[in-house]
Amino acid sequence: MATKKVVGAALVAGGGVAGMQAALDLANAGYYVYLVEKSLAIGGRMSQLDKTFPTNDCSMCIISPKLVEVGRHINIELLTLTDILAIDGAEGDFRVRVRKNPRYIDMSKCIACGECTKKCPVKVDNEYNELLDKRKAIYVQYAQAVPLKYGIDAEKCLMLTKGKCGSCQKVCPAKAVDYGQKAEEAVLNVGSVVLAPGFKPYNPKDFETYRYADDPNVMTALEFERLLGATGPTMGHVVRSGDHKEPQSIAFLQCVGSRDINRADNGYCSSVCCMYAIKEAIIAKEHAKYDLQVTVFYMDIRSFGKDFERYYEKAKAKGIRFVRSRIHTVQPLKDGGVRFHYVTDHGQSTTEDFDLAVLSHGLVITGETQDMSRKFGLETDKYNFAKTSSFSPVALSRPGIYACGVFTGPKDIPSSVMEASAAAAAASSKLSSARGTLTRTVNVPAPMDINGEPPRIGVFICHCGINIASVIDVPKVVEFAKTLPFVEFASNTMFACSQDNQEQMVKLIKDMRLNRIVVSACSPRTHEPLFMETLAAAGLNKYLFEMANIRNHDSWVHAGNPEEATRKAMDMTEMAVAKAALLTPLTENVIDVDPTALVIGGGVAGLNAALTLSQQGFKSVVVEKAEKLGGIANRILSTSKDEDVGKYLDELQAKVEADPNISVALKAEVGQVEGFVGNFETTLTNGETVKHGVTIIATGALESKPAEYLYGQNPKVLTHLELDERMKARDEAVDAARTFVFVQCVGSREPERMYCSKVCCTHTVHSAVHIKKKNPDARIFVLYRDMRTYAQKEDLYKEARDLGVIFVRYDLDSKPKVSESGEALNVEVHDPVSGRNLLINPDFLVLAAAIVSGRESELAMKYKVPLDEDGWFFEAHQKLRPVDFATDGMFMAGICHYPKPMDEVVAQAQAAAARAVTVLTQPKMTVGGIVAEINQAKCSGCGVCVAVCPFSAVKIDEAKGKAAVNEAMCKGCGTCASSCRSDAPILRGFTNDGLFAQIAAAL
Amino acid sequence: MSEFEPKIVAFFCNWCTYGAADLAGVSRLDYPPNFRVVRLPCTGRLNPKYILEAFKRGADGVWISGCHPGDCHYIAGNYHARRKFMLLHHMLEAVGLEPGRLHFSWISSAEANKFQEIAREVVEKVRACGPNVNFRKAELDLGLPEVA
Amino acid sequence: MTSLPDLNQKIQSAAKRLLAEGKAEVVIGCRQGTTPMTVAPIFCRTEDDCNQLIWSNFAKINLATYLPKYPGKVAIIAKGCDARSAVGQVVEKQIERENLYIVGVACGGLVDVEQIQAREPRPIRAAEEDWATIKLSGDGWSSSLPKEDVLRRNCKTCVSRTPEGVADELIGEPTEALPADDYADLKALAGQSLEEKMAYFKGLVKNCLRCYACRNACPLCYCPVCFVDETRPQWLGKSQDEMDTFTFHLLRAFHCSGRCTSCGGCEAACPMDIKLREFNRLLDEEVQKDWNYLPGLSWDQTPPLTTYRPDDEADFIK
Amino acid sequence: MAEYIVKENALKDFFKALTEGGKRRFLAPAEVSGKLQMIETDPEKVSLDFGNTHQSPKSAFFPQTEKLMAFHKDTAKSDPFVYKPLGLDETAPMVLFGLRPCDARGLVVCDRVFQNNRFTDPYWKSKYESAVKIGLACHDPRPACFCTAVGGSPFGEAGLDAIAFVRDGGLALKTLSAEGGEFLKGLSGLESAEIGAELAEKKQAAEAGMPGPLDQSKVAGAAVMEIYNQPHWKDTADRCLNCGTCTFVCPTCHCFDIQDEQNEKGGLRMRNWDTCMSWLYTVHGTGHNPRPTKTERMRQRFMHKLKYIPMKQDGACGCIGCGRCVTLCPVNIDIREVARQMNG
Repeated sequence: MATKKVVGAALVAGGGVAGMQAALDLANAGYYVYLVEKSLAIGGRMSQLDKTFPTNDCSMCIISPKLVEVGRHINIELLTLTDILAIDGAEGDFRVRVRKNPRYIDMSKCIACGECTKKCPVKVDNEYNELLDKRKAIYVQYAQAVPLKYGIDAEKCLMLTKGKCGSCQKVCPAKAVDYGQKAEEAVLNVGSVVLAPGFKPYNPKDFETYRYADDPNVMTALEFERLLGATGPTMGHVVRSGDHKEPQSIAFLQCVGSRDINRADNGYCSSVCCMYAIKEAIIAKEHAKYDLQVTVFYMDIRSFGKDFERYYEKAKAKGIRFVRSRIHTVQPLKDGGVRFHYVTDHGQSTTEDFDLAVLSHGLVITGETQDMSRKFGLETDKYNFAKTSSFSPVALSRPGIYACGVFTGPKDIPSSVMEASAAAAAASSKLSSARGTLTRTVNVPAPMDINGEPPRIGVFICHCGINIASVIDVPKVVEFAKTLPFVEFASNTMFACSQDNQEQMVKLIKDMRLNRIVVSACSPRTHEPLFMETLAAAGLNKYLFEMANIRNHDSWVHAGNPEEATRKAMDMTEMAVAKAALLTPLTENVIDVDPTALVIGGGVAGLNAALTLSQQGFKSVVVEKAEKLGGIANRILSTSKDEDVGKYLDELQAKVEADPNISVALKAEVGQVEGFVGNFETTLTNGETVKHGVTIIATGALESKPAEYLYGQNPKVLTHLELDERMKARDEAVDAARTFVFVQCVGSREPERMYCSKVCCTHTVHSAVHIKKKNPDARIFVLYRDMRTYAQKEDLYKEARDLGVIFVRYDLDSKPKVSESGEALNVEVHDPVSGRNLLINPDFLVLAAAIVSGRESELAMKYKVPLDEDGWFFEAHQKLRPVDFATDGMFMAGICHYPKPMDEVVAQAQAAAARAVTVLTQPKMTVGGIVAEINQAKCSGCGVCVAVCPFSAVKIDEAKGKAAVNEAMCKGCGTCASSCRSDAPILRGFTNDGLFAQIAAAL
Repeated sequence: MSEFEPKIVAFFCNWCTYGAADLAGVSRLDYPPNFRVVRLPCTGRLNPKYILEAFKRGADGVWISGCHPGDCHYIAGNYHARRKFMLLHHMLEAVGLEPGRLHFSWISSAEANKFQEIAREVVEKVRACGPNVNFRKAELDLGLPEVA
Repeated sequence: MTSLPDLNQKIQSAAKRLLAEGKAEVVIGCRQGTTPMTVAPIFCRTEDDCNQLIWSNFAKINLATYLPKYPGKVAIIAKGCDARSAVGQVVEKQIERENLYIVGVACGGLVDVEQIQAREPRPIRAAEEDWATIKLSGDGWSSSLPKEDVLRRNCKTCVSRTPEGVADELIGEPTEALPADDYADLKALAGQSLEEKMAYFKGLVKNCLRCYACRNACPLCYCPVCFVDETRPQWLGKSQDEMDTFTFHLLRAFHCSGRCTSCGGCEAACPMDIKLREFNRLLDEEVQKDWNYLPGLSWDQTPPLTTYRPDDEADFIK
Repeated sequence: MAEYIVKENALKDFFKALTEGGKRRFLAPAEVSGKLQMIETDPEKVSLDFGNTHQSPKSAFFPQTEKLMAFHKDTAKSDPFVYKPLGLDETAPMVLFGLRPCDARGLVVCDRVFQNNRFTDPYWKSKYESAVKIGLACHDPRPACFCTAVGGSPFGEAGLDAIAFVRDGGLALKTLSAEGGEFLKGLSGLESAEIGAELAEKKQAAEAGMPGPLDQSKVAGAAVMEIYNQPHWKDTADRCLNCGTCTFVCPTCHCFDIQDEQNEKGGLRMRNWDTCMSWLYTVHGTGHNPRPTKTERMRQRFMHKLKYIPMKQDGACGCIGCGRCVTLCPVNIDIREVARQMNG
């Protein structure tokens, strides 16, 4: 049998947050990645956001490290301005034809100084700011863009369209402008493809009654987001674009272009709009230095994610008003502002004026993506989202092509990131035989031994063309640098970052035996890694380097005061030299990684994680405390897509049992835990000891036992899972029943449990549809607070209504009353629409009981991972690291993280496996560099460092009674070093004496 | 010199405020050149001693700035830092440090404007305090004129 | 109220019992000093040693100072503050709970010898004490002072005179906690001018010798190397520079924040009678205000600088 | 040898006269921050009624911080390093009035440390040699005083140029050295008088209640290691806090640490009191510490006072019995007790 060719590379299409995550996970798992982005830079929609819900994290702050990581990754080839033309071949061996469009800038020369933009005469609407302001024809997409290289808008550039102007080429100090660049085609050979094309926001211009097209006081939420942004057109100051007045009142209109098949064809819920509207409302109120009135008009508030409900409550507490009403018409007012006529919850007609209306527009699939789906042969649903199954949520209909992000359905950032990791896992599941065949590694000479040598510092002061030199007297700074202690060499350079200067630097280090290097130029945040590589190439330990940021922090901001700017540059150089003199070579050590995973929990999440790991060739041990596998899914009838869960579980179990890489320990739990990332050793309660490199926690959750509505007292009162079990067992009483009442939010969204259990609304409508289809005469009532059938699940809600299921809304302060009289069960609920109380006598009362955490605090303590206040395992970062714990080597999957439906559980399990693979795939891990160590002589063993370390990297060595840092877990924040009273922890690279020397030199 | 020009030592965390200062540069947002920045990985690294050392060495003002609560690159470094700041700030002002000498802020890497605004405010407030005489160590009396 | 001789008797028997039962290899307490109005800590290992144990109003330092890293099983005759400090040391892993036995003694406050000498300048050749009175005598004279009048300042606002809750056994009748320090003087000072605040605090330490007796007498100062003894970098100059001295006191207080039990050991040890606790009180006030925290009250407390709340309020941060 | 009296109403004149018209700095017991100290003071503020000064008078000759020299770099010169000694010639000579005899003996012990046949400390010498030291005898020794136990007397004369005692209606004075006689001759306020009998009587009265000699014969006879290895050290060390209070108040402790402080212009070299109780005192650059625990450090101090100084200073005890350490030790480590233990 001929072996099929398998290529150890993958292509990721789309450089948004999902694409970036997929690319990183693939590259870190040993595959070469082509990341294709059609615009100038990666970052996608998230780069446009000001803040992210529900933590109000600064969006740019949290993605920029990721941008930089992608940009610098040796195994990610970033192809910007690139289109995918065709995908030929099959899984394992695709040939992807791409077209690289010209940037008209030589990326290797551009130093992103911005001189070109200053001189460019052409103003163009700025897409990054949603057209609210102008950019030039030569531009960067946004200030933190990666790659940070300018590009020319070929459609607007005078030179490219009319052959005249050329001013950018004239002013460019780096001679980077090249009008002659042409588009090039290329064929990339990859084993799999991940599509993360993202979405476009729904454009409400055709929505005539909302007047978006012609009234400046009606704007979209994304426009409003840019208005809130510190880097936006008004730098965060909320004003109306028409008259630049601060609005006194703002109205958000929800579901614009979502849940709407009349004016738009979008029956689905866009999943994120309620939350972003709440976020924008909160931030707008924070930005306004006055009492801004914000009202949100909605149909259902869908705050179904982790910590979302509290966020919603917080918004209410901050005075944001929520009105349940769908606004039909926006009427512009003469003096600016808008008027709404609407019907209140209680059926009253009313009129209200606002200064500004913000349309919470939905997420839609672009025409380009639709074309792509057609061209590449991918099945989609009626809304053009990619078709997937609940059990393989990232695999598309064409084998070898996977998807993540909004392409598979509207979702928020953490879900996209989770899916991205899942897609990385799935996309490499067939490639593991070729792992590491195409990836590159850096080879550096062994660093020379400088032990015992006095510092010999080389100082390079950069002109940065004219960026620095036009303000700062560079020769003067050079002369000054020569007088500083230990400086052996100082000189100026036109571009410190240029290739020839790097070569010069290597030569000087060798010729003059320089053993510390200082570069006074731009920001270490962007350039330090480059220079550190140069040091390494010269055989000098790369940590013997220090930078002074005399461009961003000096010449660019003190242009009006060259004298002081020069003095500042001298001081900054002196500070860098002072610190450099005290730098010591930092070593990086390698530790072995045990290529095995311990998966705690044998439910759907745990089993999928183990299977995914097995596909990658890694062994795992699954620990399950029950007598059988499957977890809570054993009690579920079917998924919202009507897939049979029981059948799925049987198949899953069979696969696991047949898999030589997976061993299962039933009726066992975690006993003792030792070790850390790469080298855990866990003893199970059955006596077995497992050595493992990573741990995946997938311990699931429980359906709560309600304490109300006669649950446990009357046999007709069931929970969701009890109903499912009865239906699975073909219970005759259920089949014969004529009247069902479902009560939603039983134990959820209440003060003592302030979260939404996320799955219950869908479960209810799915059960209702199921019953109705079997027995069209059944009378079904759903008593709900907000229906939260998010994303495409909204169709199920509609279907239920179409089938005659009756939905009655209730408020928390007038919950349904349940009583029994003889055989009869009485449910009484107030119907706000009719204003009357309804009395129903159901055959079954089904309670959407809250999903509650198993509060695994003992387990959490053993692995030093946190639980949140609701008892869910707490991830490293709610937005960008949804499956990782802060502690390295620890991951989570499934509903121990938060309640979620089957497809999301499977995706998270695959994601956890993908993240785990990035650790397991390295036989040895490099640790060290800028990490802390403990000076044993100074340590009192008091444990302050242990308590403050966010990464559980410090422990007390009980035998010595002193602290010890685990280099493999330390991230170098230095909180231990500043918290210790006796300065026992030393943060390498940022030592006390180094920082003291800087302070002294600053003054 | 007509006006007193204060010397200020600033401690910025690498991920947020240092980035905001970078962005202020990219955006050419000018501010007074009176402070010198010590880059730290995190405000969590800031030992309270550094603040006292800067004053002791004659800084007229000290400015510490990091990520907004919740934005810390290291999850909780700035939360721990905040507790230290609360105590230190209280103590220094209680023993007579002018309220305008010591400044703390949270500035995200996207908030170049806030950076410019606070940079200006810090310099102006420190300027208004005048030279630091009470929290600096006395100059060494070297008797230099006699020696020379 | 139990008389002092009775109390001493009980302390002695408890100590002997603990040694006999093997619950402790050493019992740390106090014995009579060699000059009037002095008390010496004693490490009892034998019955004879135990017979010297007393409770005295003249005790100076906090006996918990001896506990960090003390090898073996140790019992301590502890007043409220000693016990709280011992608890703090367990929390801070300086001694293991199972190696520590706290014999709590209800305390009625200690006296300040300086204040006695200010009231009685004649050379005092002998002093006798009971629960409420100090009797003094010299060459041909004698007098007596109510203890209340010469209490140490920290003892006047003691909220933990009886080491209830944390002691393994309690001797003597529990004494009522006193109203807590209201920091009225510091609050008043906060309203004064900067110059006045500065003058007050710098004035407090102007006679400081930098001997660091305050540090060595402090149960919190168990660091193997104190920051003042650091050489790389040298945080502080070694001379009598005003700012170096001032900085020492500020930083020492900072290091004690959220940990100080107001035992007054630092002031008792200071050869220059500096009111060192003023610096600690500044921070105690803040710690209590911000986090409602009093150290040493339970075994599972989390000291405020080892934790955080996402909603810690710090309005001064822009 | 001259004898004088000073009448009460002439005291101020006398004190003023001691300054030789402002040529000498006048140091006497006076109150500062609520404590009586031997300090440079206004003749009007001299106190005659005191047990002893709170701290010993050694700081007059051996200040806690003493600048030794300044240095800076002058790059214009071929040898750019410029040094300048400080403090050797710039201060006026002192006259000290009111030294207690114990403290005067303490100065003698220090003097033999700073000036001996091996070397001379110019900073000490320049101050000590030029100073006139007038003692004030103790009539009423305090409970912790024990000068008589270590070879001194409340009316002791060692190290003094003259001794005074308080009497009804003023002071009486006896010169003890040639320099003292010369200095006092003809000073205003002084009246010649016979005071010998009165002095002897008062001396006897003062000594009456004082302890007899402390037996140190075995210590003197024993080898160093024998005492060094005695078991009692551990017991004392149990309660010693290593706080160093004893060394800072001791009239004969004289250890110092030399430090440089620098700025961008140059630097100062200074010496500061140090204490053998401190960890830092003996720690080596390598981190090794030959006196690793408080036991070694505490023992060092007593060995120095009671064994090493007597060995080096012809049997003279390094402790002069002022009792300051006994009073101020927060844990009541009493040198008399330790001395007894050392003597077996």
